[in-house]
Amino acid sequence: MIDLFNLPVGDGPGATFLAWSVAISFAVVVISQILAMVRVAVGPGSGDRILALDTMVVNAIALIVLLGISQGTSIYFEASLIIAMLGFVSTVALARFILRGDIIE
Amino acid sequence: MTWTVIGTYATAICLLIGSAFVMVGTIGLVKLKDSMTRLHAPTKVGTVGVGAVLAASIIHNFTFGYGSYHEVLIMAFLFVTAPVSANFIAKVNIHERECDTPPKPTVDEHWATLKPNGIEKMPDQPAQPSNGG
Amino acid sequence: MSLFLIVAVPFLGALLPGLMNSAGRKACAGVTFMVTLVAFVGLLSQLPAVLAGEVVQARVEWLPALGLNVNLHLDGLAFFFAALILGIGLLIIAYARSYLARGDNMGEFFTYLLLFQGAMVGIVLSDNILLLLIFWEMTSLASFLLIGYWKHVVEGRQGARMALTVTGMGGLALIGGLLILGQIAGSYDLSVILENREAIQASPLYVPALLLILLGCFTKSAQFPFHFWLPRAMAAPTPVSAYLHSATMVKAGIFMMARLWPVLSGTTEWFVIVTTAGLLTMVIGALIALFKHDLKALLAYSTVSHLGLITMLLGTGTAFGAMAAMFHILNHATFKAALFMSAGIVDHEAKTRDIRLLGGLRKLMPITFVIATIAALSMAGIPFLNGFLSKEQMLEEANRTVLFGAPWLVPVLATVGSLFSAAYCFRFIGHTFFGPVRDDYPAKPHDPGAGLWLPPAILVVLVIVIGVAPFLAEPFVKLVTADVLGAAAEVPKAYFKIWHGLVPALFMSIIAVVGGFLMYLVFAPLLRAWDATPRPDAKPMFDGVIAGAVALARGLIAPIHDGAFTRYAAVMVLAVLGAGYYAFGTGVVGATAREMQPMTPIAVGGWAMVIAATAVLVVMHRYRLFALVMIGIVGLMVSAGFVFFSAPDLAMTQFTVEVVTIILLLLALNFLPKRTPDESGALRRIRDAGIGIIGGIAATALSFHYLMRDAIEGPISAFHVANSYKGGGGTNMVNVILVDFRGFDTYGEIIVLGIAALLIYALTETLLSGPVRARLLNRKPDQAFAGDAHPMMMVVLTRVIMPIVLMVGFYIFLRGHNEPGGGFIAGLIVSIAVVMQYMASGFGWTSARLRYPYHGVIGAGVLVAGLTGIGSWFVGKPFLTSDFTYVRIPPFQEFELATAALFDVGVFLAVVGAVMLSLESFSRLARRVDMVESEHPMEINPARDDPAEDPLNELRKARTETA
Amino acid sequence: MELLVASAIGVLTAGGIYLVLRLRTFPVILGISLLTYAVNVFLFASGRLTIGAGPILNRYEDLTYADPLPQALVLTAIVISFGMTAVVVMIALGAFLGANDDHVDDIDDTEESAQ
Amino acid sequence: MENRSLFQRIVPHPFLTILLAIVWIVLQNQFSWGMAVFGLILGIIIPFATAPWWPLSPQSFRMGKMFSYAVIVLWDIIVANIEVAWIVLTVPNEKLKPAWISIPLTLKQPEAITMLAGTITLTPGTVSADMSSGGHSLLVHILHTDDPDGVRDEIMSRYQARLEEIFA
Amino acid sequence: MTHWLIVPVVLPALMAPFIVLAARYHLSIQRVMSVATMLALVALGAGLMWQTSDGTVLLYQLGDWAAPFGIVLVGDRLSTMMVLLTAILALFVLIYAIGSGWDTRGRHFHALYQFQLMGILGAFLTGDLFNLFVFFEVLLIASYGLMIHAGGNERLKAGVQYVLFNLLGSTLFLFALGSIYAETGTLNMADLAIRVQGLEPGAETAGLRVAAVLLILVFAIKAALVPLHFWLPSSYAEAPAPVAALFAIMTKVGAYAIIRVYTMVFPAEIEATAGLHGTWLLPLALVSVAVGALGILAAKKLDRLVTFAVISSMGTVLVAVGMFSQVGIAAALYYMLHSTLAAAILFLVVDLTRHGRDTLQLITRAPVAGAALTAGLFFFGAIAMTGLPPLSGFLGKIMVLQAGFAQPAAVWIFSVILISSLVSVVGFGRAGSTVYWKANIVEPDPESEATAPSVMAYAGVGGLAAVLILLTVFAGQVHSYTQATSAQLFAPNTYLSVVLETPGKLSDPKGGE
Ligand code: NA
Ligand code: NA
Repeated sequence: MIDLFNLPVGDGPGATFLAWSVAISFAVVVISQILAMVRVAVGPGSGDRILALDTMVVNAIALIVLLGISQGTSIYFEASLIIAMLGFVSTVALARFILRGDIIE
Repeated sequence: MTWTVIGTYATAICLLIGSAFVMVGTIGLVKLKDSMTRLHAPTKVGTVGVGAVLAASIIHNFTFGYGSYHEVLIMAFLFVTAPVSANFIAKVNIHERECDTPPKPTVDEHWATLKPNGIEKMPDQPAQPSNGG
Repeated sequence: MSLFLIVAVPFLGALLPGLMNSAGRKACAGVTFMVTLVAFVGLLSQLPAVLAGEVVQARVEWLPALGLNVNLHLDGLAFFFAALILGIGLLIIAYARSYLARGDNMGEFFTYLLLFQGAMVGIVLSDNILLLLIFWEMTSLASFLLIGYWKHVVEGRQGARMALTVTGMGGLALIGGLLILGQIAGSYDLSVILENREAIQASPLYVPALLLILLGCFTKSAQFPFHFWLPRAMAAPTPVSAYLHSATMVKAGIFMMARLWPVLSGTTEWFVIVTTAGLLTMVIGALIALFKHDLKALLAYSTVSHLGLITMLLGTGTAFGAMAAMFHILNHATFKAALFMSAGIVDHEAKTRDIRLLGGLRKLMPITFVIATIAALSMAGIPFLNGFLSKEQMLEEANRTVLFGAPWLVPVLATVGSLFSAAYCFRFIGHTFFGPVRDDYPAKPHDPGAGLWLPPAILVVLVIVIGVAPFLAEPFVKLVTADVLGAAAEVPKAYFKIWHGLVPALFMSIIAVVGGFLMYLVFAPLLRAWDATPRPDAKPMFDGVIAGAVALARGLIAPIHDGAFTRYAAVMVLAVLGAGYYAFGTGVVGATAREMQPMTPIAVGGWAMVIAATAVLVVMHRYRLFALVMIGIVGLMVSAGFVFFSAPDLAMTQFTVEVVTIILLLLALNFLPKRTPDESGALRRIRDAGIGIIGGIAATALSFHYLMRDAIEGPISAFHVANSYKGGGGTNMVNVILVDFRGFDTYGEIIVLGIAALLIYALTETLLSGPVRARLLNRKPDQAFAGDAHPMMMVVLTRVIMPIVLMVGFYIFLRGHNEPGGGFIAGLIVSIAVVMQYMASGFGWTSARLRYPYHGVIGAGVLVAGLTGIGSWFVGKPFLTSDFTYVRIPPFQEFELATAALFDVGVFLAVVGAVMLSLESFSRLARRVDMVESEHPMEINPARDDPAEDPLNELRKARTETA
Repeated sequence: MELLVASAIGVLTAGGIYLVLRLRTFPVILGISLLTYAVNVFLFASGRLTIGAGPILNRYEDLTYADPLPQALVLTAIVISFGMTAVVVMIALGAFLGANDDHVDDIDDTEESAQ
Repeated sequence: MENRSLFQRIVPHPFLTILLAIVWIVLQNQFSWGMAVFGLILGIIIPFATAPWWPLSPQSFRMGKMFSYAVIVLWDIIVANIEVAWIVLTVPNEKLKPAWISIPLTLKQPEAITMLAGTITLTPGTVSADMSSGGHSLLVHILHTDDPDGVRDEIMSRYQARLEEIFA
Repeated sequence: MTHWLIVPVVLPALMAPFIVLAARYHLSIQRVMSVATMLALVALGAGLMWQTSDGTVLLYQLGDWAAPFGIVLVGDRLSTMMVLLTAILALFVLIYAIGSGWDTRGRHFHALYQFQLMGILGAFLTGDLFNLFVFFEVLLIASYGLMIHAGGNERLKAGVQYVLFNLLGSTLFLFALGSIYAETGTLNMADLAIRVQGLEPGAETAGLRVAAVLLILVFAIKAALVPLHFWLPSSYAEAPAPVAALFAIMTKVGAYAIIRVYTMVFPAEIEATAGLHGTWLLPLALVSVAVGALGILAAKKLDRLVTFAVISSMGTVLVAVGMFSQVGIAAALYYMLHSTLAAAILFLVVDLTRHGRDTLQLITRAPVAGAALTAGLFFFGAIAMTGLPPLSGFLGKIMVLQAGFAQPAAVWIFSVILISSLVSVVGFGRAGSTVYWKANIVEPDPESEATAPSVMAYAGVGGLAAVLILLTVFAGQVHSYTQATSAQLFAPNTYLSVVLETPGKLSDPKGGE
């Protein structure tokens, strides 16, 4: 499992530790993602669902950043930035929909 | 070489801290009992958690690649927007009566969300599923 | 005159009456007459050649590859028919001029008539059977128009449709038959076909061809059992009945049988079918005619009967039979046309054609009486009139014919037919003209002007002349017969004379006439018996067949085209699955060529999320907002998947599009019901789930199949990888493909976006200018609204964030060529920035302060992209050829300038414009009357308080004091 | 990995088809969206799956990359389907506003009421 | 508004301009003067283009005090995040004592109020949930407290007072 | 370097935004520009057709990239003929739209019209399958806009179905394209043809077969092949008349694509595609013919009747295509030219009939001004559509039947086509006599303010009728052109070599990399 990440960390001290940390982080984020989705599904309030969705967006950013770390690349930066920006916009849009119906009134 | 070692450990520790907070936020989201208390957990803890992961990414990049710090922007963005998101979600909770009705404001008549803006609360059934089923 | 002209003159001339309509009735008829006369004279000009036994030809290529050419020929047979058509045509035109009422549109009538005439001439002059078919069908069409000419007459419309249906059916059968015939003969030219008798009759396709051709002929010539349409066609004005349904069109079938006689006749099939049909038609037609009360109906059935007679003669397959047929055609044309015209005169004068209301007209209309009587007696087979002569020949031929092994069958039936024939002739004369003069005619009849009686009179003269001096007609009939027989047989030596001696035919003839007269005498009891006899009536049967066909068609078509999209979609999905399964199952499946990559836990986690989100979405889709959230999650996870599989551009695009789509859906959902009602039953859901699961399995199998194998050759993208920097000047290969290698796709793509926005705008305009507008303005929201439409926190945050988002958009745009990004994503990000502002302060407030003409932005984008493409023309390169260079302007580093970037600007503008125009449209729809345009960016702002009335002054003061 | 992607495509397709067969426009549009995801991933997968080799050219090293062409195709497809979705949403909304009915099936009553 | 100087009209929000320039540099991920200049240019162009959407900006803004405020808040965030994590992990639901409090707003500038509300949310255990209809009170939800009034006073003195100085 | 080949695509694509930008509020300018563009397109189409009539294959490498790496436009006999047909149709339909005032009943008619043409013409000219998808989408989305032009509840409801069905079709198209790229690694049609035909005997074919079959289904949807035709009746019936008339070419895009792809890329006779389309296209096409004819008979509304006539005529086209023989394709092409014009005429005539009538149901209404001329045009259109002599429909049908002789299913082809013709004749006869003749028994409504349709509207229909007559009179010439076209399709070597061996930027002939 650890080899899969193929981290460009060399064989220096702490490499294994880092690899394990990345793996743990991945696991945590994925689990968090799944639990957040449970909250989306269960609700009960719209606020809960939106909150959980917002959490999922943040987690997705974490996932992508972790992917960037594990692959040693920064080409996913724009993707995470955009997800951050748009996640906020969609949270607001959903909330506004509940509050006002017309989100751009 | 020393810097590399420090960087490696710093990255790893940031990651572990971050994932701890992510986990805590998620637990809060799942565990806490009502909508308003649930709101506390992820908007903050989750944000810090991801912030730590982003920090890990910056450190990692500085350690193993060329210096890359633009993750700061994502972090800043999440920080700045989190209160507004929370505010909106809180307003949704208040609007949908998903929480205890707040006490009257110290000054002024109503809380803005509850102030009828020309449209009274309709006696309609809620547009949302009331539970998971 | 050239044969082309003879055919073309009526067609060209058909334009004239219509044009001359305003010049008056006389002019209309006159010009029609002149046109026909020209054609007739043209035909006569060929007479010497025809008499000399030549075949006049005219050929021009039309569709040589098809074997369809305008090949005309004129031999005796053709001349005979053409002369009938044009000659009788002249008389009919003269007659019609007086016959038609003032209110009738003469131009229209004569136009149709000339079209018909041209088509008819075309049939008989065609050497090419495909050309013949064209004219054949045109006669059906012209007939349809002419029968329905009196549009106010119900029977006319119905009769026209019936005629069109029956003859149309025959025509289509004929198409099939003639195509087969041509296929066998290797040519569609009659001259070639007629030389291939052996080949045709030996071909296995002979019988189908024969059946189809005979179907065409029998329907056209109203042979049993297709005889029923003809009397219905009698609703047409009399000139039409006389011309089409007596003299010409119905003879087209006869002509066809005569024309193809050399190659088709002589076989058992031909003999049995044609003779039987002819005999039956002759007897049945005559029998029905006897009991018809409408003069024209009587004549119509008599025509059916006589056509049966002729058919029977052709069916015998002997040369003598053919000759008799030709002779009878001539004779029948003369007396029957005269009879029709007489009936028309009676109708015209007495204002009725019902024989029961007539009688005694002998004294009131002596001229008409004489004409009609002579013609009718000829038809009855009375000596010294031409009908007698050909009927004798017919009976003689019948005597020699053995059908179904019974030598008596044909003679007996022929005699019976003749007997009935004589009977109705006597009835026609007796009940119309004899008897006492009545005082209850619908109108007081008297002889009409010469315009009406002269044409039939001329014909009656012919009736007598031929009847008295048959030898005058003999050479001509024999000439025609020779052309019918072609190489198949010799023209018989028989002479045309009144007295043949005491031959059996004479006795049969006597029996027929005497018997006929006896029947006439006992007509009243016979009629009672007839009326008491149940018999099938064609009209309701036909109507029933048509109604049944319509009902059947509706039963088949309506239920499956009922507008049920869901079923259409299900059918389509099943069709695709079925075809795909078949294609895969019948192909060769080899071994996998690629190693499966090991699954990682993250991947499994992401996969589980997609699956779970999709499942939850499907199960809970009825809660629409929730469904949107779920689809957002699916999109988010798909985006993450794209990142995972090394496609950052895709991930960004997917996610941005996702968010904008959700925003659009939210805007729409504002107007829509928030829940989907639970409508479809369990069975249906199971069915749909079944289809879905099968589809899912198929998609899985297919993609797995491809993923585990390599393409049959290396993918072309190797070139893109190798040249994206060298030739496209960018390191982001995806972007270089988008703006350069396949920039044309992108060009189309932004046009799609632009159109989408235009469409949305146009529809909004349409909705807002229609009845929907009032409803929208007074719409009662279906949900309660929270107060504070534009919360302060959001407004303030937007002030800072929005410029940053804009900047990020710009950054993404610039980087696109080398790193993930590009014009499209940048456009969406900029749009999102503006959306943020809309959400913060409202559409009204925001757009009032900064109003871009979004139409212009889209237009500019599409234009910029297009003009960038065209720009390369000026350096002699194809559309969208890119170029790039590196520039350095202090203090900036060297940067790249690529024309592709300009193209990307176009993309960017189009995207921004499209998204914004769509949002604007939704916002306009949402406007209600009770909405007040906010003049402030946020609803609540204590900074706007009057400082004197600030409720917190106390508090502040108190605090200052304590401090 | 291939199996995961393939089965995800399958599940998206299945869900999409199911929703497309619903009776109201809104779920049908959602179904089309799911199908769009499915087909986009399918099209993307036609370049096979590559991990950690984004198609950003490294000018200094000779590397292998994920096939960029399907990515470009999917990008185009995404954009086009976005336009299409916007349009179908708008038309469906227009139809709903006009008739106050959002059934997709338009059971033809004009045909029945004739004559 | 009408008597703004040319500079104010071209650079309506100088802090935003600087912020944008910084963002640009960060986006580039590597510093160069050329990019800094370019960022500054964008930092001028973008706010200029969007100026109508930010009609009035605070008249005064004390950067120095803002800096110290930021340090305090960051510290609070870190410390109290741990607190909240502890609460989430250890306090059972039935023992949780959430509460609403209403904070009277002495701040008047929207920017200042937003900053206060943001601070409250970012610092742990509290979420600013709503504002009163006149904008004079802030509704805050507390995750777990025995002393709501204490929290209110803490917020008013620790954050609101400082912000009043910043935006004085 | 000449650019003529791309002008039919770029000209409307530039004209449309120009109309949106510059002439948004000036209807007359829009009209003039629109008509001028159509005239230019007719001229272009004629010029291109003349250029390719000797068998020349024109190639245009977009972005200067050689095929298969870049996108190419290819002009051969087939594509240029379709371009000319489209241009002529569009010109007269546009004249009708202006004359009847349809273009004023909603926004952006002219811009959408231009875009519509861009999409259609691009689809005919492109030599790249994915680019074909893009142009399909362009023409579809423009058609959505035109279809719901002028709004109205019924139209919008039909529009929803039309759009949804086509979205499914587009999804299928992408599945097909994904399959094709996955299987062959290329998108260019010529390259694809080479790769497919280079398959070793016994090589794996299952994936390729699925790709081929999915693709033909996409085209079959466009061509309204039963049972994929369900989208057509209500959408064409509810579309504004000029739009429906223009749509007459859209079904032909499907037929065109089938002809193009399944003669060159996936010919029926190679091992990989054996039994794929040869087996079922022809039978289904026959079913289409029958279903269309029954629909004509069953119709209770005039516009629905015409839509079923379109289905039937498309069936006839596909019967001829489905023979996949040289004569068959030649016949199909001629019949395609014919049925496009005939369908357009009928849709326009139906619209003329609407004048002064409150309904298109087959019930009797009082006659109105101009009814006689309209009736005459209907008669003309009906003759053309049902394939009665002397118009091109008859000639086309004869061509199809003659081509059918060589088929094993000849009996079926003959019976279905001929019997369906009869059923159509009966249906058209019923409808026409009810609508146009029976009117004369009703007293004209003195209150009726309906005036005769404008001369320009009649000119539009008349123009199409004139073209149809020319198609009849010069049937020999046209047919020899379609025969040559068919021959070119069955011997695609020139096409392949021109497309693949012309060098482009950074590439030697045959793709040196
Ligand atoms: Na947040
Ligand atoms: Na890009």
